[in-house]
Amino acid sequence: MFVTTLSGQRFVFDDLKTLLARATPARSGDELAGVAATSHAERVAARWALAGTPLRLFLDVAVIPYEADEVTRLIFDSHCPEAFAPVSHLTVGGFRDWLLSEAATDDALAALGPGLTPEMVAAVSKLMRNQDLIAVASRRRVVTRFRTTVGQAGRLAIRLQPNSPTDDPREVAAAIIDGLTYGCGDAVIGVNPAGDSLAASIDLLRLIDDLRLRHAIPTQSCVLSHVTTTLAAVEHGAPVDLLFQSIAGTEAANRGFGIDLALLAEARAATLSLKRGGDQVCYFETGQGSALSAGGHHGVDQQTLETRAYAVARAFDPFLVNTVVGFIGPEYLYDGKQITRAGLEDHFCGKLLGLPMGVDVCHTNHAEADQDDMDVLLTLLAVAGVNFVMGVPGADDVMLNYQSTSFHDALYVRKVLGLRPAPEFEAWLASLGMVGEDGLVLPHVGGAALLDFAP
Amino acid sequence: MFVTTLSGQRFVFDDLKTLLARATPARSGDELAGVAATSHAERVAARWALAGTPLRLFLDVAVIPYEADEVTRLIFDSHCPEAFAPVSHLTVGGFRDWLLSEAATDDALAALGPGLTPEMVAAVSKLMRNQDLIAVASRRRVVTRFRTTVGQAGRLAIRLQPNSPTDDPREVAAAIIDGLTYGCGDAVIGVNPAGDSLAASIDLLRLIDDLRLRHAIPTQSCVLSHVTTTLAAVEHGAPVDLLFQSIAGTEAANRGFGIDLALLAEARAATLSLKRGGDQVCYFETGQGSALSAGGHHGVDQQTLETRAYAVARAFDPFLVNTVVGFIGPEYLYDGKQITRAGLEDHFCGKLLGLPMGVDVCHTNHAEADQDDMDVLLTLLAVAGVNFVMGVPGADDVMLNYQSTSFHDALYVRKVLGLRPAPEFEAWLASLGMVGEDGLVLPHVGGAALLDFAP
Amino acid sequence: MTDVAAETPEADPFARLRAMTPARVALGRSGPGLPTDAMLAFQRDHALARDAVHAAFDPESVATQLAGLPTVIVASRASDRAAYLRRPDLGRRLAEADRARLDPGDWDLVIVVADGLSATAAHAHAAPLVLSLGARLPGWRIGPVVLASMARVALGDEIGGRLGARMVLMLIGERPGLSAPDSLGAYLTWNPAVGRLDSERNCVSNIRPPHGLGYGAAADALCWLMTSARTLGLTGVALRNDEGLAWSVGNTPPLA
Amino acid sequence: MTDVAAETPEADPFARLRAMTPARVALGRSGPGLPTDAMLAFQRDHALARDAVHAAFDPESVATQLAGLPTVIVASRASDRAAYLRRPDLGRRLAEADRARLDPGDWDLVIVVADGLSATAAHAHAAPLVLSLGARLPGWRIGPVVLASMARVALGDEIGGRLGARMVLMLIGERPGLSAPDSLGAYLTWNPAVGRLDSERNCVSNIRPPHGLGYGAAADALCWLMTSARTLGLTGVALRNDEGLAWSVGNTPPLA
Ligand code: B12
Ligand code: B12
Repeated sequence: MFVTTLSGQRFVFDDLKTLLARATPARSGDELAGVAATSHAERVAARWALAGTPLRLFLDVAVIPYEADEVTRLIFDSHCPEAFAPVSHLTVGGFRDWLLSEAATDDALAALGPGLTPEMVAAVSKLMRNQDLIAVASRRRVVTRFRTTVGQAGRLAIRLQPNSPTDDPREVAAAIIDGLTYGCGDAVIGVNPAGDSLAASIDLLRLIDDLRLRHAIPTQSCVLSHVTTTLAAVEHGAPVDLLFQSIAGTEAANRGFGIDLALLAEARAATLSLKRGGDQVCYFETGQGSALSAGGHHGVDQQTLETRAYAVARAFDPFLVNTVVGFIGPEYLYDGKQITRAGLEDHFCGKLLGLPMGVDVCHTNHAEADQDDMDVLLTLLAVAGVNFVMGVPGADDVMLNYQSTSFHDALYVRKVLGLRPAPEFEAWLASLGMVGEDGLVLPHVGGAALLDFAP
Repeated sequence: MFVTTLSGQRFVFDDLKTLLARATPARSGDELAGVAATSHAERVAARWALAGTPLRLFLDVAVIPYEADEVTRLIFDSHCPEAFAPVSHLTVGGFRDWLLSEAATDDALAALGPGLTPEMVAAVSKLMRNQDLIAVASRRRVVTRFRTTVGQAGRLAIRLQPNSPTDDPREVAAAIIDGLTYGCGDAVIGVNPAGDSLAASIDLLRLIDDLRLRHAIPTQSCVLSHVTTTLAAVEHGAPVDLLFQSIAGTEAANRGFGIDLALLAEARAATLSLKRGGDQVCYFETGQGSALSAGGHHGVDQQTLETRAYAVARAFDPFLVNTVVGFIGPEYLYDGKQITRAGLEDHFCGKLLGLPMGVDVCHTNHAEADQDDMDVLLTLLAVAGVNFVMGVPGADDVMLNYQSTSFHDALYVRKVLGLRPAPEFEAWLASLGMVGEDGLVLPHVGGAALLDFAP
Repeated sequence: MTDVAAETPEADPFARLRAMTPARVALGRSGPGLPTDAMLAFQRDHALARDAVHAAFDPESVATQLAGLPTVIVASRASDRAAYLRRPDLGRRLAEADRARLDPGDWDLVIVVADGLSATAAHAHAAPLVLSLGARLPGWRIGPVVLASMARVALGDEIGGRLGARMVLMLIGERPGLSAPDSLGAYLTWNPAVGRLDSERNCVSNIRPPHGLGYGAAADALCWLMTSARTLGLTGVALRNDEGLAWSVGNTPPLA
Repeated sequence: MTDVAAETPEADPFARLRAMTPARVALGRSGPGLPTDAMLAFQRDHALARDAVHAAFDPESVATQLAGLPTVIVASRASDRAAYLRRPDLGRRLAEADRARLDPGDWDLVIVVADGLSATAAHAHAAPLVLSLGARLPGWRIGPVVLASMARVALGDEIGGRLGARMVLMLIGERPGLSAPDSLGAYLTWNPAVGRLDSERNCVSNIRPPHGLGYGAAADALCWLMTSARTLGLTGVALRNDEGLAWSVGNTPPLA
């Protein structure tokens, strides 16, 4: 039980998960789940109480019982006490102060990662202002490699997302070529298949791989089918670079997605066996609200659950991870303000846990958000050092029905902050005469050279 | 009359000021004035029509009649056709494209300034997304000089704002010293007097000037009294560095502030005659909503009126100008989203008109905004190259009753974007051993050295 | 300035790309930014898509299109569109008053047509798809078509459960996109009952001729799934179309 | 963790600064950021200040404090606090029903006590100030004290105009700050009538002992303004306290 008194008013929080939920900045999903604070005062009171809670407590108390949930077991069983030692004496509030201090260098943070549980990280993020989330994350570089190197300082990679409502190869190819002319595609060329047949997935894999090989593009491809489909594709000898899966922060929610940790491990091993580019072969997507939507949230707030999904991700040494922050809808993140906050939290928490975090900066048409909000979050994340964002033609995904960031957005943010593409990809663009000294795509040359790629 | 058809629906806009108002992003002040678009579709239709409007039209049509308003007369009489020539063939939509293009370099934009009317600039800003406002503004550096040089690339200055509810000199001094230890005060040390007596203003001027001289601080002071008080102070031989005044975009609103152009000219001449630091002796504040609040808005939207206030400012070659964007209240800018948008617009429009724009990134307690929103706007403006922001102890102005940016915020944003103080001020900080190679205030040394300044 | 996005001159080498896809490719650039016309077209479509979210469902009009098939009209527990958007839990449960209207029967399949996030999609595409399906399932005992408003996918579980259906097929408006305000999704669930997981369903999405999947192709894909479901006694991740491995994408019957 | 902001040890050289001012100085640093305790104290005060904005005005309690002075209770045209915040135009005009309650008289001065943006301020500081003023203005014909809810500064123009006052003094709650949720502002207008400009008023603000201006000092400053206004027949920018030039800030009577 946690108790705070705020200007004479006494607030009681029954247990750790309640305290975490009440301390969270306002968002519709927690209100939907009935776990949010009901007044500004209650929220601040919860933060005072949380600030005074020792980090060690998180090693004694599980927000979801160990027996009931394999994600909890993963978290506790893989915790590294040696790594935790430097901060083991701190409260959550003191941990925030430490994170902001000069002591928290990139190296120190990297060493600390295995000592942190997702709940500790979620807890401290709830005490951080947006600027704190940006300042700390910007110091932490998580670099991963497949055919390109993603995550270095001064660089921002783009997932080229060339979706088609009918998985039509011509449509997919047109979008890929368009994106390449803007210097996008260095994180991955990743297409979501509209259908779920194995055949369609394999055809899309071949299409992208052919294009990549024919034009010697240093990048990787991914077809974001269900993991079972990708596993089957591997078995059929299809050119699978990266294994994709949507993941969540509880065993129950993952069951709703048709997965568990064993299945992910099996699929990862199969993909690794192909030895197509490196050891980091996983690509995961997450997003606040998915556990609640699947009825697998156990009364825990959605941001803490999101951070638990990162514990799932880090167990598989992924090449790419991204939150789809505004993707699911307003019932979880109501408006631009909530999406912005959640995007910064997710990026910060992922980085602290050592993940190569990207963000799908996006919104749906039923949310109270527009492109101005997307511009805001994109710019903030770039300042915070996000590994990658999406590149969708004209920001309009014609299959998934939502608005993400566009190829133009990539140009904008790389230019205004002087960020370059992944080094291997930049060299390739340079070989085509498409980029200037600064690594930025030149205004007029790019296009024509690549148009020959069209089928 | 302007007409657009949008997916079969026909929209008619009676005149230019109506078109401008309907094209503006949603905000409470325009709703209060009854000039806002009433649906998303109407707003977009107005933008299409505005995009097709030739810039030249703005030289033929005044949103407030020439005869009725001295600000309109100032705008038309000071327009420079030669400077306008490069864009004179463009529509507002074409002007946006040009501004985003490589043609619009800092030099080109500087040359263009005198050819632009505030209404042209307001119009194009209404067609720009947040990212456009940032991208274009970031290319434009307006550099001004008094004892410090403000506005250079890679630098961000801070107005130190040491207000006291009783104009108590000890309170003011404490806040100044505190701010200096964080490297703030390079834009100006500017105090708002709680009282309006000439004596109190002069005493505050002397207090700051003594401190400045005693410690050889390369900066300027300002007491933000009404211009008539400052004029009297000059006549009484007080150490007036900068002349301050709140200004608005119409003659009627300025009358509500107790000023007109002649009074500003007279006061500027008087201040110039003191020859205390340079020829740029004016400091102006503006803010969307002030004209409507004063009943002097003529049915024009608040953002266009705000931009007209910049035309007033540029007539007096100011050293500093800032919008007080979230200061007035939610009846003009409802929430964090509207404040953010308005802050970016104001900065962009001011820069395009050639002003040394700063922004008071702020909110009141009756608005739907909090520090997360302030962090967002502060970071975006720093990316956009804002000249200066405020530094208020703990972000809490104990006299004006609102929340602005703090000394800590200055540290944060300078650090995360690598921005340095004004060069003269940086050198002074360095002479005290307070900053590192990067121009950033060092963690622990600063304080003590400056504490001796305390009275 | 006209109502359409900028037409770039014929000489534009990118015109070819534009012809290849409904996606917003080859938009041109203004510096790093989007050209004004393309930006305004996007804003226009956003305004229209936002309206589509709030469009009300008219079950009668769907019933009429179903030309004499028996129908039952029900609603979820969400009181209005605003509540529907914020409370998916309510959209997954039948309104109390409507439960009594669904009598248990002996059905191989029950089809539900629901507004979901786009009533426009249900109005445009549900009835033709139901008719195509009926023609492909001779001998199946198919229950009345349930027309459900303010519905989420999982509402089909309760409906199918009460009707005693062995399988429920939910035809539901997908969230409206900028370019696809009327796209229909089909979700198939074996042995429906409150509490089914999404991993226990299969999905055919983006039904929206001519830009998305056609009725015939969608019906083929769904029939394959339904027949397999009946054989295996399940739906969900365990049921995937691996058969078509020999197909190339270009001629995959269920998806082309 | 306790309810108060961090107490840094005595050795802290900044303690001296902190003792000098109510402003948030010498907070310390966590890297470039605000230490956790100072940040939470700020958030707590923000939560309380937001509540202060919405606190309702209780004119009766002010009337009681005024100990027998004649009062009239009126309201503006704003229907509730939410409307008040978004519609300053309504807060500047008298409710229709209340106009008849203000009979013209022959008054040198009418004082209005109004909630403005902080009813808390009006409750705490208005009555003592009115009483201090009364004691300083012997021989003045002072009208009934008007207690106005949902009021903006300019509501005094209509009230003063209807009462036929030569001068109106509006005592109104200033917007609540984090550290000053109960600060009172005083606005003086000669010859009040709907349409007066702000430049035609004078202001004494931050009345809020012990941290802001005291009642005596505020009353002195206001009496100086009112006496001068009567002599010159005006208020506003043309009326400024230049007399006190000889005062140093330390001993300026009206402000210290
Ligand atoms: C939103 C969405 C999601 C959200 C769902 C959360 C939520 N509360 O809405 C998230 C991000 C969690 C998600 C995850 C996945 N999705 Co999905 N999703 C969508 C999307 C964009 C919109 C759906 C919609 O509008 N539904 C209508 C509303 C009214 O229904 P609802 O009741 O509010 O929401 C339910 C459905 O959306 C359902 N659902 C969502 N995705 C999927 C996928 C499958 C296979 C099933 C059976 C159900 C399902 O879950 C929601 C909660 O019950 C569609 C694309 C589209 N154009 O429709 C893809 C889509 C349906 N999803 C797809 C896929 C592949 C997945 C994943 C399997 C990806 C992966 N590899 O892990 C996962 C797991 C799905 C699962 N078993 O739960 C495919 C399905 C392909 C197919 N024909 O089978 C689609 C068509 C898009 C795509 N190509 O990627 N998805
Ligand atoms: C908000 C505000 C403004 C806004 C007003 C717009 C608006 N719609 O609210 C803006 C930014 C435009 C403004 C401008 C100025 N202000 Co001012 N303002 C304030 C502030 C912060 C809050 C006022 C408040 O809460 N009012 C209560 C609500 C309920 O009243 P309202 O009806 O909604 O709003 C009216 C009043 O605020 C009034 N008002 C606002 N400022 C001033 C100043 C004077 C001298 C007068 C007579 C009236 C006035 O105008 C509003 C519309 O009618 C106070 C500080 C404080 N702690 O009170 C300073 C304050 C009142 N302002 C002050 C000053 C000096 C000015 C300027 C003269 C500055 C300048 N050099 O130009 C200008 C011009 C004022 C004028 N004649 O119109 C001083 C007054 C000092 C004094 N004792 O005379 C104060 C105390 C703060 C300060 N020290 O700077 N101000």
